[in-house]
Amino acid sequence: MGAINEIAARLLETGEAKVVIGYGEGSFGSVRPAFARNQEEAEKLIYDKRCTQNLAMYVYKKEISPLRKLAIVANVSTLRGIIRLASENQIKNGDIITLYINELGEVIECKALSEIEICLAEITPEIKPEDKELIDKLDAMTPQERWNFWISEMESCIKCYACRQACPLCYCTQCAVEVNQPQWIPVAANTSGNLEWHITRAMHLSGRCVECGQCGEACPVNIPIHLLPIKLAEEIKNIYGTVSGMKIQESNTLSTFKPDDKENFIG
Amino acid sequence: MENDFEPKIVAFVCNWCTYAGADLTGTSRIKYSPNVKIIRFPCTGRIDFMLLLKAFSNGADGVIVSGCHPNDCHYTSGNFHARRRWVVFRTLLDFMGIDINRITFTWVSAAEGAKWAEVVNTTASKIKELGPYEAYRKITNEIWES
Amino acid sequence: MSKIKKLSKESFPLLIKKISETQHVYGPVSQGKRISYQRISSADELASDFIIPDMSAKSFVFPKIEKLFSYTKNKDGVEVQDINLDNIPHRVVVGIRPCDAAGMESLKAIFSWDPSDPIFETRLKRTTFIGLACNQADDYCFCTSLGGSPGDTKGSDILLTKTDTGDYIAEILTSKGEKIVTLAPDLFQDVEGDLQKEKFLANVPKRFDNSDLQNKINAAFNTDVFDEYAMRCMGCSACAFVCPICACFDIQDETKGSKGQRVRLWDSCGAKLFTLHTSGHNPRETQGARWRQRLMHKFSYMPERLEVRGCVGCGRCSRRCPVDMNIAESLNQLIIDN
Amino acid sequence: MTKLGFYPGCSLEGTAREYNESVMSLATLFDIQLEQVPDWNCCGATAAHNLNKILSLSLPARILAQAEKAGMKEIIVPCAACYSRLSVTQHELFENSELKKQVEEVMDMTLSSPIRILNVVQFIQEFILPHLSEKIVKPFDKEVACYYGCLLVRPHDILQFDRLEDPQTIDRIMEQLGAKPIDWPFKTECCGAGLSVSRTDLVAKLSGKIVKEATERGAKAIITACPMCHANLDMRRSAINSYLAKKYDVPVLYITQAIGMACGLNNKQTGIYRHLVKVNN
Amino acid sequence: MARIGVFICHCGENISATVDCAKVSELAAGLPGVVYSTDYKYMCSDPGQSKIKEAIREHNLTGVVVSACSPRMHEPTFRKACAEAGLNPYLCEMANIREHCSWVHEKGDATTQKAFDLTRTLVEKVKNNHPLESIKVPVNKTAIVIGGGVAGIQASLDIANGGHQVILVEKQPSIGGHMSQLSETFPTLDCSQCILTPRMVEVAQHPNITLYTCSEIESMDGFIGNFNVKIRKKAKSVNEKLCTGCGLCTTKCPTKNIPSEFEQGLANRTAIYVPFPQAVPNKPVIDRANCRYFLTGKCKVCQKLCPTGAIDFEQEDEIIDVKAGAIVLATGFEIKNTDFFPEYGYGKYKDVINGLQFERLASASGPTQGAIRRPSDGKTPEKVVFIACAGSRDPAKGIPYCSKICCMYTAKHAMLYKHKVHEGTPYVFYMDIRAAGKNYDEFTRRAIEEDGAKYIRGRVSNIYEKDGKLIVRGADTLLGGKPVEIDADMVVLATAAVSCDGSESLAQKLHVSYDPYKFFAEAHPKLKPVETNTAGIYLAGACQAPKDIPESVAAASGAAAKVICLFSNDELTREPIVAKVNRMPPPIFSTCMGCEMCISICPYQAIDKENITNRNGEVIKTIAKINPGLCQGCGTCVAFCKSKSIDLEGYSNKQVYEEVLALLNN
Repeated sequence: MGAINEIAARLLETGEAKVVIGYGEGSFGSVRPAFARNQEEAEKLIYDKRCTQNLAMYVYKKEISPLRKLAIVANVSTLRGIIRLASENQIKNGDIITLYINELGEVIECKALSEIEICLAEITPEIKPEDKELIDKLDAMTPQERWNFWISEMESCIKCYACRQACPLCYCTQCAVEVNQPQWIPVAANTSGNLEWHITRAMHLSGRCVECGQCGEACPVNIPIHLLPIKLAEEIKNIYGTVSGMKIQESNTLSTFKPDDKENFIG
Repeated sequence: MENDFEPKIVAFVCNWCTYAGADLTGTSRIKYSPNVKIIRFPCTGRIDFMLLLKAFSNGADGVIVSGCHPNDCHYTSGNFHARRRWVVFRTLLDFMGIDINRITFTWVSAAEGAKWAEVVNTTASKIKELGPYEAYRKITNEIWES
Repeated sequence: MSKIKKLSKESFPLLIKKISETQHVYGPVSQGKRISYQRISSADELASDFIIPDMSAKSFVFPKIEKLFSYTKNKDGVEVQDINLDNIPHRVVVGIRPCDAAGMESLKAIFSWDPSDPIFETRLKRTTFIGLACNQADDYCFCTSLGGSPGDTKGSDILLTKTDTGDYIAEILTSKGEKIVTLAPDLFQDVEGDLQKEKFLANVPKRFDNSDLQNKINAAFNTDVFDEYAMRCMGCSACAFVCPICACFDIQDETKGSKGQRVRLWDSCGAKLFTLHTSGHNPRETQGARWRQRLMHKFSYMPERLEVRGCVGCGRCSRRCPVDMNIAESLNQLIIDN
Repeated sequence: MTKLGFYPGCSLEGTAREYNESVMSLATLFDIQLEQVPDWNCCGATAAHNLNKILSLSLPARILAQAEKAGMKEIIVPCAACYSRLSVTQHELFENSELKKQVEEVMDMTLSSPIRILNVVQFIQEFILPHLSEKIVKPFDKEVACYYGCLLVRPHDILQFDRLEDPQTIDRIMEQLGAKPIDWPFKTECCGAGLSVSRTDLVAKLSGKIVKEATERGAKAIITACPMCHANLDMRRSAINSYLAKKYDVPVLYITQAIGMACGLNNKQTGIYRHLVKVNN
Repeated sequence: MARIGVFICHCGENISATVDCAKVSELAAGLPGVVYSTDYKYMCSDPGQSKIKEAIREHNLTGVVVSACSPRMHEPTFRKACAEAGLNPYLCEMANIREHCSWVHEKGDATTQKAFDLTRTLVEKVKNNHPLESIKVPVNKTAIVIGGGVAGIQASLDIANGGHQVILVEKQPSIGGHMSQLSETFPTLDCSQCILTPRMVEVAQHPNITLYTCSEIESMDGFIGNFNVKIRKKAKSVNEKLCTGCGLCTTKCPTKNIPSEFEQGLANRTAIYVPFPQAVPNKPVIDRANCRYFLTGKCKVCQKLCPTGAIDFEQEDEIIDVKAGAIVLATGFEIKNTDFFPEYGYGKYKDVINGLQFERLASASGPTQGAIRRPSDGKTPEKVVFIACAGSRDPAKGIPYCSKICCMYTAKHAMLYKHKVHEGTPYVFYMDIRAAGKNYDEFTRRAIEEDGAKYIRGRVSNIYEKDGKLIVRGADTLLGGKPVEIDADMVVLATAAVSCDGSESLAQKLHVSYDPYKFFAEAHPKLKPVETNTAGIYLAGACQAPKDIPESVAAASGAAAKVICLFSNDELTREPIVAKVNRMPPPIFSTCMGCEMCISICPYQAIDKENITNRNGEVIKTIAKINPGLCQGCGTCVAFCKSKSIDLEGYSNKQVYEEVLALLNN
């Protein structure tokens, strides 16, 4: 029995958590999100290299959040998701026990959100090399080539909203895309509507995205949709020096400003 | 053909600086291209980026966004927030290959009637040169043509 | 009554070429990481060596956006323009998987059920499916558990089975299939004796026993078996949209100035909004209830009303699920528990 | 042994040979190896930027590029004019990428990142001062007028030399040698600079004021760090004296010479035997 | 179903010369929802307005679009007309077909088409307008005046004399400000204290004025008519109620060598002190930073001496909560000290002084009883150099603006010097003489012509000391830049007037904007010179920009008039163009998720949290709430809100969206 199972079992037994959100064996050698509500389920939790999914979105999911206190098995991206959710008041100190598994495989039990911040202070977040490569490739293209690339991707989008559902920060009860007075974004999954949806999503994540790439992972038609918020996160890091999901009291980049902010295009 | 093209350009402007500046252009009888039509907002901070998308998906060939110069905002900081919003939005549009040359961001104060005329004329002639925004029209019209 | 012919590997591209002279031809095309049914002009464009396209073939008869009629608003009211069915194109789909083709039967049952849907009917009538039997499968495939097979002819107008030489066994199944043959009769060779089609098919093991599935699933309605699913399912619509049969739709008006059109769009029972009332009440309150609806609809309500199941075992929903909601596993569990 | 890049420039091989000698002797004494920038060229001095902007930037830029090529992280530039040109050029080029591109094209070399350019005062502060007290054998026990001139301290935005109008650094160094720096107002007064050759009469007037003021305020030596200042105050002393109609014999020392003297170096090593105004040890 | 009326104005020929108004009217009549459309020569005239009123009644209109001039011109006119006809004024919109169309385009179809496009756009907007009621907020008729210099005194007295309560907050132990330090004032040379001290006393005695000295603003919230302000009243260590102001304590204080702030360091004071003899209130305070008891724990001499037992070493800072309807900012200015000038010796020469120090030297109540003696050795200076523009108008020093008062007071200084030292020579280095003002130029001419001040147009490059003299080196630009050297005995720098230390943080506390030099920003440089962008907060005096006494007093009276005007109503009526967070039935309550990012984006701190509770009082949800009293309707939060949970009346999402669509789709 690994440390994660022991801790989960203890938290459930003492009643410190009603449910432990973690990973379990999935279909055919994959892993899936798993929920331990009792000793038996706690024994089935796993943690290994395959556990890259960001589970933070389960924290506010309607079927789970009433069970708070929760415990959650966390990798770095889950940690950042939780911190960002705390920044936006979606979770409070004491709502959640975070079981962070560090690079050495040690389980660090964070009961207070500040303890997560301490864990994150050790980490310099970096985007995946393959994402960086694709972003660089796109940056090197002409605008026309980029347009062709993205339009061909947008044509494939079926507006299933897996990207939104998988995102740790898309917690709105009513998403902007669901607003129909006015109907900002068409319901139909046509190309321009899809484009508007993905631009809106990326904009709404700007300054907030924790760069987990979960939206791209979730896409059933393999659109690299995570590149949009990640590209913005990188740019925001470069321009404003802010990184989301590292500290609770972080500046909200798009809802704050400095009078001497730079730009080079406003005439 | 080039000369026949009359672009559709929407200007999103704030009430206190650019709208007033455009009023001054009128009072000063400075002529400019009729291709640009103004929609009035209280502040650049009010201008939702989604409106720019709606403009393009409804056939605009170009867009102007204009408000008070930094430090001159009637509401003290709406334009500062807008500035960050446009920095990010423009980065995103460029990354997606949307033609950012079709969006003019500018500050025009209530005193800059002549500047408004110049902004309009420069934008109009630039968009005329770029031609109709066919690429965007193609994706918005697909649903109407089939 | 089917006829069996042989189509050599050299003849296959010629056949595609011949058909595309008069009709639009579609087939699985690879585009980056994605494989989808796309318009092709030659056989070279077809993807090879894959299990199944990412999206099912249902969009040929039930596209993600279907215009139902258009209208113009004027000062006095609204003027409606009906859709012209003549504009619906004749199409040939090459390389459709047997499960996708079998799904057409279920779709037909849905759209032809009182009243019959003329747009769907016309699309189906004008589409010829040249199926390709599966010579490979993965763990997610479970057509055999639901009475299908990698070489199932259901729904196809012609079914091709690729042999070890690369030549194809061609089963001409319908009059639409016959029409294809008449386009290039020389390409199809007559055959003698049993070509042992089964030899070239993939092995798809049975995952569960489907006998009495409907009753067993009904019995599970009020059990807590769905609790874990309620937690795990994140409520996107990926499963429904990739499914060859899911046919729930939304009706919307798209407007542009004074013009407008009413469109039919894919929808999904997995989405919270699907059943949300204006009042804020949602009769399917939890994700568990929605997942249950998905299973019930496919394996209980559809058999009850339409005498077809809503699932052909293609496994797409499970492959594409971001949180590994495995439908076969779920069915299996229901069968064991009940 | 500390190894540092070194750019002497023309003065240190000509009229200011004694400056070079004192710098080199100090380096040896403090176990520092000064390595010349390979194939160095003219810094453009005070003339080039009046005539041709690109040339005036390209000349120093080439020196910087050569230093960078040789892997130097910092260069010591004792001549204040050279120091000024190199620093200003580096600042301008790294502020203005357009200009940088233009200059790189002219010299057919590139500059990747700024290097540290140290004047003699900074060099002393960083490499000499930490070990100075142990080396002093004969404290420089005299009133001195520290004279900074213009090139070390201006433009202030770029060079950031301590206090613009009343600089202090050399005074503080001289204090460490045991000297008593006088408070005087002409620390950055104009010496006449390049007019030395064309309008010696003006230099006599301008430098004369400096020599007179220093003497009247009790200075026994004027301490400088610029070959140009030194030339005007020392070499033009006869012109000064005839203009002022009085014999002023206050000697002018490079700061490196003053340190050398305090550390017991001989006249040959400090180069003071070359001065026109005699130095009494 | 919408019933819209469209009214196209010819504006004489201003519009009709290039726009075919009849055609626009005809096209508008064909728009869905438009039930009445007409054109008329002057829509804003009485008959024009009557047409609108008649149409509203006759056609039962639900919305009105007037296509005419800029709404910035006539929107109130037409809204009023609509209201008179019984239509909610906010159901009236204007399309600007004059400034934005007829005046800027040539006559032709394109211009007429544009006029119609603009009209159509506003028709679609007005279909989505809602009837709105103006917002009423009560007015608390107490004003807070921050700063007790001449501007603050004037504003306080004016408001108090108007019958309203005033709370005057002064940072220093006494009111009076810089004016109380001045010797005589230009251009009349009347004694500054003689004219100021009666006003100071009036403040102290006024029944409507409450004075807090040694006090600063701790925090402020609320909005016009309803400010809540916390004032920190610093411990004076003297019980004001017991103290009779006899001054005995100050005579025996053992710490006597503290440079006096009032005397600009030219004289010393004790640790328990009254800043100057005419101080108001005239009661001492203990300067704890210098008091021996507070430094060493021993002394208490003053306590032993005090006949009333007023000395209270235990006294603590007091936080006073006050409510007010208006705030007047009158925090004044400061001047740069001589150490700001490296070229003039970094402040190290004792005889290089600033203008305020000279005022003290020249003042009859000053350290020298009005005799001009230089600080270093007390000698009477024979040559005095006055340098105008010391720091001012010098972008390299970061002060590009003109300090405005220096030309005049430098002339006054030269004059006062000459009056007191007849044999002395005043030199004045200047850039330009700016003497615009009543009797101002005459005054400077008098200084030059009658009192013989030697004016040299040029800058001073540096100053150094030699043999007890200050060598001032400069250039005379009127003599072709000829170098000038003057061996002066004293130099007076007319140093730049700058904003007060702490004005930035005060502005942030009050949510008032400020310029790059930290002077408070007026709402409009021409038309709203005493208002700030925060409603209910006004500016008086030099906290807005350098000002002389008459200007400061005028601004103060202006600000007071604004306050009295505000206080003349029991309620304030505000435009209902404010943002709102949506509310809906349970279980959703609101689509607001309470991320609170709008709180940081609001320029007015108008957004707060609101807890939604169930019947048991448990919090179910926390959402944003916008205070309509504070909201100014900029809409920045609306555009930012991700879930579209905030909307802005008058510029709602639906309205602007329909405008964009209508503008582009014809």
